Amino acid sequence: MLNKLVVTSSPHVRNRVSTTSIMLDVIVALLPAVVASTLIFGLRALLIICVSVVSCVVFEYLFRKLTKKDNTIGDLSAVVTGILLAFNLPSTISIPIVIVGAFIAIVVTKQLFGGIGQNFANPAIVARVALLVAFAQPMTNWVIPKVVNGGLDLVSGATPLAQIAGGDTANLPSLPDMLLGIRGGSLGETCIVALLIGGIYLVARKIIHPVIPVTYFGTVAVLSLCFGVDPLYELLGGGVVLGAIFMATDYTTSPVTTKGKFIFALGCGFITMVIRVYGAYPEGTSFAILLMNILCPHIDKLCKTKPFGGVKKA
Amino acid sequence: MSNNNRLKTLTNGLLKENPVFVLLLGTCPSLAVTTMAQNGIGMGFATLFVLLGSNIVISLLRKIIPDKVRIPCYIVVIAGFVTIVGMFLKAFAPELDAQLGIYIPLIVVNCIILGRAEAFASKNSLFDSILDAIGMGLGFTIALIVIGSIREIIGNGTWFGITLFETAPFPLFILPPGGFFVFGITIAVVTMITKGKKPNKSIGCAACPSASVCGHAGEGDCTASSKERSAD
Amino acid sequence: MAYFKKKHLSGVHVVHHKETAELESVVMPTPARVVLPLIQHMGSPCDALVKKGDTVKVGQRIADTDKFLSVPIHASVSGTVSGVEDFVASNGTKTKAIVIDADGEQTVDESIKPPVIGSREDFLHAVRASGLTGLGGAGFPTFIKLSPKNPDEVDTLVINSAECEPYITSDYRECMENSGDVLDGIRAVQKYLGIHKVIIAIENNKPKAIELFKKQTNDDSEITVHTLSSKYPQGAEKVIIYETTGRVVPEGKLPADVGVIVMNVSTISFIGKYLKTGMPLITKKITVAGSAIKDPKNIIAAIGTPIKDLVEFCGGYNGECAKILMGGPMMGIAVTDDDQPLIKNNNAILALDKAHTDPPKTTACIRCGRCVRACPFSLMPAAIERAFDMQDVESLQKLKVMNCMECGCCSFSCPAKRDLVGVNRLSKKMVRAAKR
Amino acid sequence: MSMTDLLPVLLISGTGLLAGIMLAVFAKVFEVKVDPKITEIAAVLPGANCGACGFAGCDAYANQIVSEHAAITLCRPGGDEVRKSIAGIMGMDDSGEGVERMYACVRCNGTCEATEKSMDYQGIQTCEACNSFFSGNSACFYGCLGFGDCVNTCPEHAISIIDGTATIIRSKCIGCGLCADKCPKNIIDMVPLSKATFVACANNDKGAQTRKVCKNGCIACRKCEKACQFDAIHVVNNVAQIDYSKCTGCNACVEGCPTKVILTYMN
Amino acid sequence: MKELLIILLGAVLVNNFVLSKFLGICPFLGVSKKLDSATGMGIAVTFVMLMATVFTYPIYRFVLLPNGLTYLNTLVFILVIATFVQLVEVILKKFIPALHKSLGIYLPLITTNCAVLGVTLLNVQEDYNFIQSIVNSLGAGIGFLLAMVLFAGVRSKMENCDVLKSFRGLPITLIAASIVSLSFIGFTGVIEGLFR
Amino acid sequence: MNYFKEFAVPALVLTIICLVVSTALVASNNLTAPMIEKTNLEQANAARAEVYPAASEFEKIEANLTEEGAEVYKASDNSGVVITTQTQGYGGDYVVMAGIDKDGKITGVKVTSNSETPGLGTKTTVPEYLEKYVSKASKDEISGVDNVAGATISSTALKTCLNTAMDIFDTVKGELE
Ligand SMILES: Cc1cc2nc3c(=O)[nH]c(=O)nc-3n(C[C@H](O)[C@H](O)[C@H](O)COP(=O)(O)O)c2cc1C
Ligand SMILES: Cc1cc2nc3c(=O)[nH]c(=O)nc-3n(C[C@H](O)[C@H](O)[C@H](O)COP(=O)(O)O)c2cc1C
Ligand SMILES: Cc1cc2nc3c(=O)[nH]c(=O)nc-3n(C[C@H](O)[C@H](O)[C@H](O)COP(=O)(O)O)c2cc1C
Ligand SMILES: Cc1cc2nc3c(=O)[nH]c(=O)nc-3n(C[C@H](O)[C@H](O)[C@H](O)CO)c2cc1C
Ligand code: SF4
Ligand code: SF4
Ligand code: SF4
Ligand code: SF4
Ligand code: FES
Repeated sequence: MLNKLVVTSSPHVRNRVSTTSIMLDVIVALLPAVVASTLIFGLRALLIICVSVVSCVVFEYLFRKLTKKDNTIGDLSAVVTGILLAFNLPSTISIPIVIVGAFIAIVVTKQLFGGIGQNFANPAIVARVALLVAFAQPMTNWVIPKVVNGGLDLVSGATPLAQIAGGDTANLPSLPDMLLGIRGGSLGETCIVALLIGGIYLVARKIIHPVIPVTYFGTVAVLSLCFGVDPLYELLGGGVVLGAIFMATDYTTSPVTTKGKFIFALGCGFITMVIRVYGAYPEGTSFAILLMNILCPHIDKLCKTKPFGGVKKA
Repeated sequence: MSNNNRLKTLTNGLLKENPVFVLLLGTCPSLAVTTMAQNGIGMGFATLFVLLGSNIVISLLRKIIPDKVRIPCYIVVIAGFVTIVGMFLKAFAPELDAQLGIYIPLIVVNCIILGRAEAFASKNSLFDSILDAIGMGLGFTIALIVIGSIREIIGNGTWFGITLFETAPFPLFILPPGGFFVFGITIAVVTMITKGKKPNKSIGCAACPSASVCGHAGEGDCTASSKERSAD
Repeated sequence: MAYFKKKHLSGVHVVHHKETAELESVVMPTPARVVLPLIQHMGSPCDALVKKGDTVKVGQRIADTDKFLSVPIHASVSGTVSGVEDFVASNGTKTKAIVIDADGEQTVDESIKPPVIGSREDFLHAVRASGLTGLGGAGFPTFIKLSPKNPDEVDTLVINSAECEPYITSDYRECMENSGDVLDGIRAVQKYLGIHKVIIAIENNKPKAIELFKKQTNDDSEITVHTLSSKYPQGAEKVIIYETTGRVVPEGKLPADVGVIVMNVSTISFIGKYLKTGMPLITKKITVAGSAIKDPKNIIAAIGTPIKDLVEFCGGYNGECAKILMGGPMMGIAVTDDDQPLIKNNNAILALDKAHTDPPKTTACIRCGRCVRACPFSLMPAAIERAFDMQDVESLQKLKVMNCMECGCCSFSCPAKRDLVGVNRLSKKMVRAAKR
Repeated sequence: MSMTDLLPVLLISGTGLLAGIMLAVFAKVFEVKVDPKITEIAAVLPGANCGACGFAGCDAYANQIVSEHAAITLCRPGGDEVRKSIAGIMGMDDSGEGVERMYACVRCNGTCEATEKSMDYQGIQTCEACNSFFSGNSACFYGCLGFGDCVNTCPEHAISIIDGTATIIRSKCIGCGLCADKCPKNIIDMVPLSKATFVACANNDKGAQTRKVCKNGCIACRKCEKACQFDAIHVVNNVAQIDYSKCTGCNACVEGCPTKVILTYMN
Repeated sequence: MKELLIILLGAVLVNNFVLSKFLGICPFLGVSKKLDSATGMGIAVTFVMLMATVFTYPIYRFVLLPNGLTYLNTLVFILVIATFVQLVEVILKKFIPALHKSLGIYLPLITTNCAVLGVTLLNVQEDYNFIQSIVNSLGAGIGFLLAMVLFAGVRSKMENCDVLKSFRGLPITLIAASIVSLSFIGFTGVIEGLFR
Repeated sequence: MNYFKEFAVPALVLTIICLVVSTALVASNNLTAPMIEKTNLEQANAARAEVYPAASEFEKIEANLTEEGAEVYKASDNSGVVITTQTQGYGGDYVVMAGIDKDGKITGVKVTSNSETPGLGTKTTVPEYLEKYVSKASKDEISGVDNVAGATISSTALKTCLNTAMDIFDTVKGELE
């Protein structure tokens, strides 16, 4: 006789893509930027990334353990959060602040709301914004890699956007420097080339839909022309590339439908530019994405798909 | 009411029916003035005084005040006491008054006071109403001091103005987000301590001005969603 | 944003596993015992016309009813009725089943002779008498489908030979082995229903079948062969209608309302055969396959044969069998034991071993939107699941959950491995209950 | 008192007077009548808001009684007492057939030890979902599935799954009947609160067949029929059923049952 | 004009009553569960704020201030607001029951809402003239409405989250509010920047 | 009788309560008003004395000032002035009170109101930093003081205020004679 047969609902086959494999793809896409930031900002950048990832994973593990829920570190989303959090910090940041950030991201923003998929705001962004507001000085303490005596050395200096805001346009980094990331800024946001490679990988692997990054870039470019600022520096000089490719695309906190994603990215671009041009903070990306995260449920509600053969009145 | 019950009336407000943590009344001042622990004391005692005064008067007049003008009458009485408190604060503790600012006149609309007037003083004897006011007022004060202490220590590195840390551990705590956060955490901790036991249902809701539109009137937890309710 | 009309409906790519495609189908010897449940199709159950101890012959009508939406059931073996027993159908309803002990003689009932058909009524009557229900999966009584309310408006017959489910190759074998019967069936339906346009739709992973039909219909201007891309669920009724004719069957409407009738290729082939022989539906060509079957093949077996015997005929189990499906892996029903009989609308028996059965680890929905993109009907399964969780019938209706055909694309593509189809099924139930 | 002191007093009192008059007048002029009976009825209803009456809660029911003349017997938790009070408020005759307070009984004692599972069910873990596959994973067609759909609907947390079957704590049950409506196997019966005895089996199959799937099932041996002096228990459809209008709670049937399928509550 | 815009936008975004001034927290937490009730409450509050300003401003400017009776502000304002609200409610109930059903039910709780009394007192404190006061009240009301609407979305998303037992209900709602108020910090300086 | 109960009683009760309450308010106002005035004056003088320690009594000068929010008090002994000025800081209004003696030397600086970022901009408001401006007597000297690192905007706001104060001082200098 047979053992008891398994009975489940159809379908009885599933495709290979899993939450873990998706997160793994995102990690792979982030690797070029990890390498770039290590090259640009030195080993300290790598140290910060490692501390951030480890503390995110440990916090997630401990929280699930202490609250007696099944453990979810296997889905690797905490690793993604860890890397992205580190990418949003200056390379000079002190280790305890990184750990506080990981706590805010994983425990406060993600796990308290139920864990993966249930948080309404992007954990890495909330952590970054909270740290920025709480520790304004260490969070804006930038260094720039400079070629000194043939070797790269780190000297303190502002981000291109802060330089523009401060009227210091003479010392702006050159375009190749901007693309390669030889400029001041958070450790993961500077190397545009590496970020774009990751973005192309994600789009090719169908992990993210290009509509968010493309719309975001487009909105920023058009608005900077309207506001009369240099679109190139607005696009490349701050966190827009990192944010548009990796953070505005976070599934959990962005709309599901393509139309919704379009509106979402449009909003992100708009708020980014408003904060940059008028606001007190030189960097608008994080706030923009966070604000749009909050609007996301409404966007989702407005943008539903049109079911095939659906008629108005049921 | 037996003496035992009387004692309960007095102590209820401290934890089991703490107006802030359990009955969730008077949330605005609990958030707004708790950037420092000493503000908590000031606000707490100011409220305690108004609560005491209004409870006494309303309990005395409970048979006289007609239903129709009930609310305006209570408000006038309460506003009177609040104004007096404000005057005395201005005269004798001008710094505290400056710190508490607009929140002193706003004691008028603090739900605790009107809530207790509606829910307790208008139905109970003078003595009980006094006990209730003291219990609730102390509970309110304690809650404000607790929240204020946490926010001040972590957000500013000081406690009652005494410097504990040279640099504040996490300055966000004295900003608005920190207020919401600390309030949320303390409520959760109190829920944990009281093991989530709901207070006598009717008290929370009867006192709540939102009861008429609240889908959960009578359940004692206005923010519970349908799933949350069925899950436990 | 403007609404761009979609060129194709979404779907998913599932590994085909059509290993049995080029194997000639084999006739299985008469089993010792058959179990014939009194409900084998959508609609009302039949009443047994025989009782314990009666002897029956092959093709003898043993159950029927006057009720709407029903077709008779015929004995698939000759022998003695050993009882009319309780039987729990896959959907949980309790009915009866006629159990026949076969004598191995396979004596054919005298009444079996080719039907005489003069008119449309005769034709429909004959289709009913043949006991035919749709062989494509849903098992809808074919004669009802062939008598739409608006016969004049029906102008197109789509022959569904998509066979989009993995593993299954029985329709393909039918095309390759009995293409003549298929065309006979088509011509009969054309003649009696007055349909001039016939589309034979085949997925492009069956080039031989496409070529065969193209050759055979070369001279027939009314019959065209339409090549579908091989993507699941091209064979689903509304999908195939859209892909072949561009017509959209609105929610709550039937294909006939947009002038189309869809018939499975085996169904139409059976009509062809029946008109020639008069032998009702007592055998079925099915695919027996899956990781736990030693020797997968297509077999022609008597309806009512227990799964156990079918598997035995295919060399028995290969290692430990953990799950048995009636139908394909995307829509098939998992059965509780292998005593379950083969019924009319089964087109495959799949036995899977443990490695293919272990339930994937589920996580919370990560809102990736893959389910939405996969759904051929653009439903939002993730939102449906949320609404179901909150018992929000109104939202469920707005989300058009009743449109869901339970194709399984959403569950298939969900990285969080959520049981979206299961939830959809329960949601539909909830909506139906709320309507009452 | 000086003029400067008089002004504020006059001002405030004037405002007060004005406000008072306006409020009183407006309240009268624009009065929308609310039937006081509604409030009265709402007060006597138990306030459990369980919805067993079919309305959105106790207040909604009170409203319906007064405005739509809904039947006054719908409150199951309230039982006869509440019906009488409502009748009093509505000035109706309260002698009619009342609703007796009921409690819920699960007619299944198919413990893990007594019966088996028919499959390895791995789908959605609710009774309703499981029941849609071959009528559930219990070897017995009629048996409790044990996923606890009833547990989750019970507003009073009166049900728990013990040893694979749903078990009801009689003292907690308010008799709203929500669980009985929810159970996909329809094996929860409402029994008068005064009667503690019930048959914990719903299997309509013949005795031998029942025996095959469950050790604790009713085998329809009719010993209980013989044991009962009051003609209160009968085997119908192969399973014993108690006629509660006759049952006196003597528990003779309980003693008589060879498979111990008739249970009685101690409290 | 510019100054009025600064007042308006400032009250909506930067000095948001709920998210940075902590006024009107009770309805913010209590009535934000559903979008329609959140909107209803927001509109009702805006209306009452405006009307309260219309009534209290002349009293303050022409009666209390000239006679040195500003210490009566609180008492007079709240009395006026309470009476007004109660009157509106009865009138709505009688004449426009539909509107009463959708908005009127929120009116009673507005009496004890810090935000309404707060805005009248702030207008006095800031020494705004009549137009400025009206604009400020409008801004405060819209800010309240905005916070309510945004938060209603967040809460609908939180509705079926798997939250720890002791955090269910108010605690998690407050933590969500904390994140929302954090996001509004981004607007710091935007208003000044706009008109720089 | 009925009408009386329905209309007159509520109105009367409310009126009587108002009467009592307002009387009580008037009484306590009469009691506290002088005290409040006194406290306010003391407070203000104490604050001014903080930045101008040489005096303890001040008088307001009704100068014709164009600067928004500016106020000038002079020490009763005419030895110096206390000037309040304001400007936009990083987060909002930035209000500075400065004491200047007859010779135009700053005697003390106090930031009376600001909305700078805690821990960053607020570093410009602590006494340790403000002390650096004491005894500066010209705009050049003021701009010579180091900014607080990372808070250029706040530092500039402080300097702007002080510069404005210097300008005002020049216009009111004559009053000190
Ligand atoms: C309740 C119901 C009624 C139906 N009625 C008709 C009908 O009157 N005429 C018809 O041609 N098909 C009818 N159908 C059959 C459907 O059109 C369709 O062929 C059948 O459901 C099988 O399709 P599927 O396997 O894609 O689900 C009906 C189906 C259902 C479920
Ligand atoms: C998701 C889905 C996939 C289907 N795939 C096929 C298929 O590959 N071949 C087929 O003949 N019928 C398929 N069907 C059934 C058809 O919708 C339809 O019922 C059938 O073609 C009607 O023909 P019949 O009544 O002759 O069975 C599928 C149905 C669904 C819901
Ligand atoms: C979160 C945050 C808060 C800030 N707060 C202040 C502040 O209070 N005062 C200030 O002058 N600048 C503030 N800034 C502005 C930056 O520090 C700006 O780069 C700085 O004023 C110019 O740099 P520098 O002082 O190192 O030359 C803040 C920036 C950020 C990101
Ligand atoms: C495309 C993609 C982008 C992601 N971006 C972020 C991110 O910006 N911040 C973050 O904390 N987690 C990110 N994650 C990880 C994960 O989804 C996130 O932690 C969820 O919000 C957890 O519920 C991302 C995941 C994917 C697949
Ligand atoms: S099962 Fe339903 S919801 Fe899922 S993909 Fe198929 S039709 Fe869409
Ligand atoms: S595919 Fe799965 S994880 Fe993705 S949105 Fe749908 S249900 Fe959620
Ligand atoms: S056990 Fe059933 S009848 Fe009793 S209270 Fe619970 S749900 Fe209601
Ligand atoms: S009694 Fe019914 S609802 Fe309850 S667990 Fe058993 S089968 Fe499920
Ligand atoms: S305390 Fe502010 S609205 Fe309740």
